[in-house]
Amino acid sequence: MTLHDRLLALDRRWVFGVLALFVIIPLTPMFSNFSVPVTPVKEVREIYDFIEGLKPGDYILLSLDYDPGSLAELHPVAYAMLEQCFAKRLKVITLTLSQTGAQMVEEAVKDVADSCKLYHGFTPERGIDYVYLGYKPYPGLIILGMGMNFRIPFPQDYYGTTLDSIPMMRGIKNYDNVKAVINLSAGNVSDYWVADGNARYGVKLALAMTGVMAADYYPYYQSRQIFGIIGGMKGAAEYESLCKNPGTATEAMKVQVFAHVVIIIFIIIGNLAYFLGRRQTAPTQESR
Amino acid sequence: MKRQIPLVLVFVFGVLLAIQYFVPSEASQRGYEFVLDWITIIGIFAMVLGIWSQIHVGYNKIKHRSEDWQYSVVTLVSMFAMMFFGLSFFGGLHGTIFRLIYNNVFIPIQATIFSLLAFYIASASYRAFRARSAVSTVLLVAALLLMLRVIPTGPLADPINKIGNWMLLVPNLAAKRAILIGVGLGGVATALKIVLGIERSYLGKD
Amino acid sequence: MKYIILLFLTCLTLCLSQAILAQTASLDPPAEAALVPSEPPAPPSNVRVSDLPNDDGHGIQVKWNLSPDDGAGAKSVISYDIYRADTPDAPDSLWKKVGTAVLGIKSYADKGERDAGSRDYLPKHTNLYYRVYAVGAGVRSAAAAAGPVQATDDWFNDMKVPELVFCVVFLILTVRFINMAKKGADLYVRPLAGIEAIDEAIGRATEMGKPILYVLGIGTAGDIATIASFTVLGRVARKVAEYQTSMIVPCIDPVVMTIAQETVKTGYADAGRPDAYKEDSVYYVTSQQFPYVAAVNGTILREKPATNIYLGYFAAESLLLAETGVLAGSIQIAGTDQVSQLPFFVVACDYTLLGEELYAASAYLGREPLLLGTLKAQDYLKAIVLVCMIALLALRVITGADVIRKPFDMPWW
Amino acid sequence: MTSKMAMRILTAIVALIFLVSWITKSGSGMSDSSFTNVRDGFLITFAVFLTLSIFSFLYRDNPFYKFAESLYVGISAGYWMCYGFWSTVVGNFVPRASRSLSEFFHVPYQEHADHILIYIPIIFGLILLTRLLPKIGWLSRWSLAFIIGATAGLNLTRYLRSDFISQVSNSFIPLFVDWKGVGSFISHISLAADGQFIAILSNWVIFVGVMCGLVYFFFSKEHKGAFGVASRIGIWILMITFGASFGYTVMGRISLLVGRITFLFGDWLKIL
Repeated sequence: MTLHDRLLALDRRWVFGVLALFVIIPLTPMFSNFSVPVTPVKEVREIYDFIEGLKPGDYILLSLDYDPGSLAELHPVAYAMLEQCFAKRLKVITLTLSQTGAQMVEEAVKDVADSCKLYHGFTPERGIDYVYLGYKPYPGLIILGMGMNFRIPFPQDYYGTTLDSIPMMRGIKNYDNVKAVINLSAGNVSDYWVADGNARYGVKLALAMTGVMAADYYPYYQSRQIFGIIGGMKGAAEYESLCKNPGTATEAMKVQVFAHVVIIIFIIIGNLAYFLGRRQTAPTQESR
Repeated sequence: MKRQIPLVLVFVFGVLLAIQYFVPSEASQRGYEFVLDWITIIGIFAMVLGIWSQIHVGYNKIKHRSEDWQYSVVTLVSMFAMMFFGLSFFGGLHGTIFRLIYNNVFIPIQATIFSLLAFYIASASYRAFRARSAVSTVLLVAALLLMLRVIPTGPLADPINKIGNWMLLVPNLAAKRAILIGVGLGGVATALKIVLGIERSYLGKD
Repeated sequence: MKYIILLFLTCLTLCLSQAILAQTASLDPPAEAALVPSEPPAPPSNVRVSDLPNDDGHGIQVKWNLSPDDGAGAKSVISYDIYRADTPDAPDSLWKKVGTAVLGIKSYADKGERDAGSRDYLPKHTNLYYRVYAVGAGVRSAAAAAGPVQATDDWFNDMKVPELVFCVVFLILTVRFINMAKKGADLYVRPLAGIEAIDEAIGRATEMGKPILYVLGIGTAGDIATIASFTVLGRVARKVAEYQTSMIVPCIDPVVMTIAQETVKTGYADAGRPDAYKEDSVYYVTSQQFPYVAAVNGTILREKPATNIYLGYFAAESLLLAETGVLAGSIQIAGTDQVSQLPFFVVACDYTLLGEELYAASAYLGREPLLLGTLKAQDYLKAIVLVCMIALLALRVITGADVIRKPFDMPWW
Repeated sequence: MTSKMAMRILTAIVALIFLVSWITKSGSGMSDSSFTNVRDGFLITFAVFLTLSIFSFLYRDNPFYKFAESLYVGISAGYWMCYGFWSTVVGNFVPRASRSLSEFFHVPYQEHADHILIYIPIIFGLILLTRLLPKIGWLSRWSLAFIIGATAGLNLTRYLRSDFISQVSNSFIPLFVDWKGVGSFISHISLAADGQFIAILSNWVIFVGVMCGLVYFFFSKEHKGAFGVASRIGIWILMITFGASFGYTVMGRISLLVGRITFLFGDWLKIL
């Protein structure tokens, strides 16, 4: 039995075994120093560059509209982006339009604020450096209402403080006062942001979303209705790499890259074996 | 009697519900809701047939001691246990034991079976993606391109990403549309065959 | 498609808006009062009411002209509130708020409930009056009440004329071709590899002395793909009985199981071997997707069927089943109308019936003139669609005019 | 004989690992109550056992998989029956059928429901059950006829709009986007994603793709000549789509596996 015959008849358990191995290996401590070179694509870089280009004290609005089910794909973006904003000393307005996300987002924002002490030597303070407005139902109306005044849908923040008594919200009325809105979404809230926020009020908008959704929103990027798009785990890893702040997405991308490389190598091996086999059998077919 | 009445029933309800689609009036809406309800309620009775079939098949295996009969015992016992813990005495669907079993047996197995797809997608790619003919080469190249999006390819990343997105949006749309137009037509044809009684193999012979 | 979704979402927002604005109003009135210069926006004008067309007689269409302060003037309008009452001069407490429309919107469909007991009940054949407020931040102003108007039933939904025309054309074509077929006209259909494979596969099973596994998918009896699969099942069962092989049909739904039992039984009877039918060969597994897959996968590896046929509605289990079948060395024939699952079947199975081919399969297997007639009617409609599309687009290119404008004028990259 | 022996040894080893890990697991619990610790330790270890049993299917069919499968099917069937009973029978049927039953199950009795009409499906349901009686089993076809007829009638028209009419009408796309003459087209040609060239190319691909796809699905004519070429293009477009969808799905499927691996090595062994 020649090599290519063996390869063509390769028991699929080998494929399973190798794949399992290469999914587990990158997760082991051995590979904790290994990092996948990530090349950020243009639509991710544009968001990063935009935030980097802001001046300290500028306002930015993060609408974190995902639920715990999509945490794996969107949390990394939220963490990296919040930390970037805090490090730039931007004023961050956060809120969620996802019903099951309210508590999760609160924890995430607090988490990042606390960890800033470690990496940037200062702790962003609630009410001065950031606010969390919490959750309100009916995203379309909330987005329209905020276009008039943040106080219409959110008279108070998540903790019950009226917006006027929050230091950083003084004089901050509506979208005119924020430099951009970044929407992290796992559902149809992005449609509202595009249709109501951007189309009606001309909000400068960027989206981060799950991998499955991303392809559907590229037309908006093309028509410049949104200035950037971060799609799925891959986009999240790219954003983390831009922020030089590798996190869980970078970790998960290791597995993805390993697995994809393994599968592609298998496909190549299969094809090589096929062509080798064909070249050898071809003459006999002719002589027959 | 055995064959005529069912055919009449199929025709009458089929035609009525097809016409109902065009009639927005109150009577028609209520009739529509009733029929949907009826189908659900008949489904409850069908559930009895389902349990019966399951017990019947399992019992026969156990009785005849056919191969792997022990596992039929496992199935039947776990089924009855689950039904027992789902009684209102234990809190119905929100009972502690019911939920514990669901979360610690059902969910892990479910997630694991779903994750088998990761292995299967790999073995299917290895076996099937070979450049045997022009058509299979097209399939192979398209799949490879989309897989390459994930791998860091340096300067190639941007074009690969763009071509990948384009393939997901443009040819995908065309193919989906062509298939859906056919599916729409074929669906009408199939329903029509049933309603008109052209297709009646499910109604028995005698 | 995207526009339709957006439109739908907007409608949804409108429907839900009532509750949220009521909520925002009650949240913290002092804070709101503090931030607003209390100048109410100018009211909307020219409120018109009419019966909502194409409904069940419990809806009213309300239209108005925008307030001068909507998007222009003082730009103080946020939304419009729509109120309803039985008399035009009812006191404010008897006006019931029925809905909200966001700024820039000029109409509202007040769709009520049918049942007199429910909260949003809108009576039929009763005089009703409507009032529309322009709402600013905490302040509002109303246009004069409009009415009376009565809600009435409609007996035909004129939005559905295209479907009706289509159905009539289809029916005429079908009847015509069935008549032709009955008179003995030769209705040619090209061979389909996947369907011819079914015959071979049954023969192969006979040679090997192994059963045939027939999976009807995870759909209910209400899915058209499952119904199509029944029609194929009957013919496969007949052949199986003729060849004296056996078949296994695990089902995910009790109703599907019952119909499948009857179908297989009929197939056996058609082949003249009703005694060979075993009730246990068509059985119920469980009504959930993954447990069903686990059981069928087990069956595939244990029984090692010569042929696996997957026809019907499938979701993520397509690849799970098909790859296990490869391991068992079975010939596999699949077919589904689920576009998202076709790639997996195409990659893993020997033959795949794509979408419409699944519906055509029974006509191919039966070769009965009646069934071929419907197939021909389908083809004719497809031809009509093709010709129309090319003609209209040619017209558009030649005249340069938009014959039919569609929301697809955006870059697709 | 030897394989049976090996199987027994294997089973014994698995049982031993199971026990040991259960004991260690239940000792390291977070909760104060030792019962909850032991219980949670058992449950997570059992879940791991089941997970590994399912994975063992990848190697080959074996008693562990058979056990996990049978358990899973049984539990699923039991769960489904309970769910059907509580949601459909108690939630949907009882409130309209009888006042005393409603009170028994603590569900609000629906006063205004049409009580006579609810007996029609009950009759159909009972007729369906005649299947269990050989003599009059043929009666059950009446119920099947009702279900099939009703669903066929529903399906005859319901998907026409989404699957046929809107798909056809959405295919009328401009084939020459922003056309300002050949000169302008050539001078502005570029591969930019939002450029005119790509827009025109995309629309042509969609248009030609739909046309050729339809031709491919034509049953009445053999795929020969110009017709064959068109159907060939059609199958190419289909294959590009299938390949792309397949490749795109890989990432999501790997994520599922990562979830299971982290459960095994993180939640259970705590080594990741």
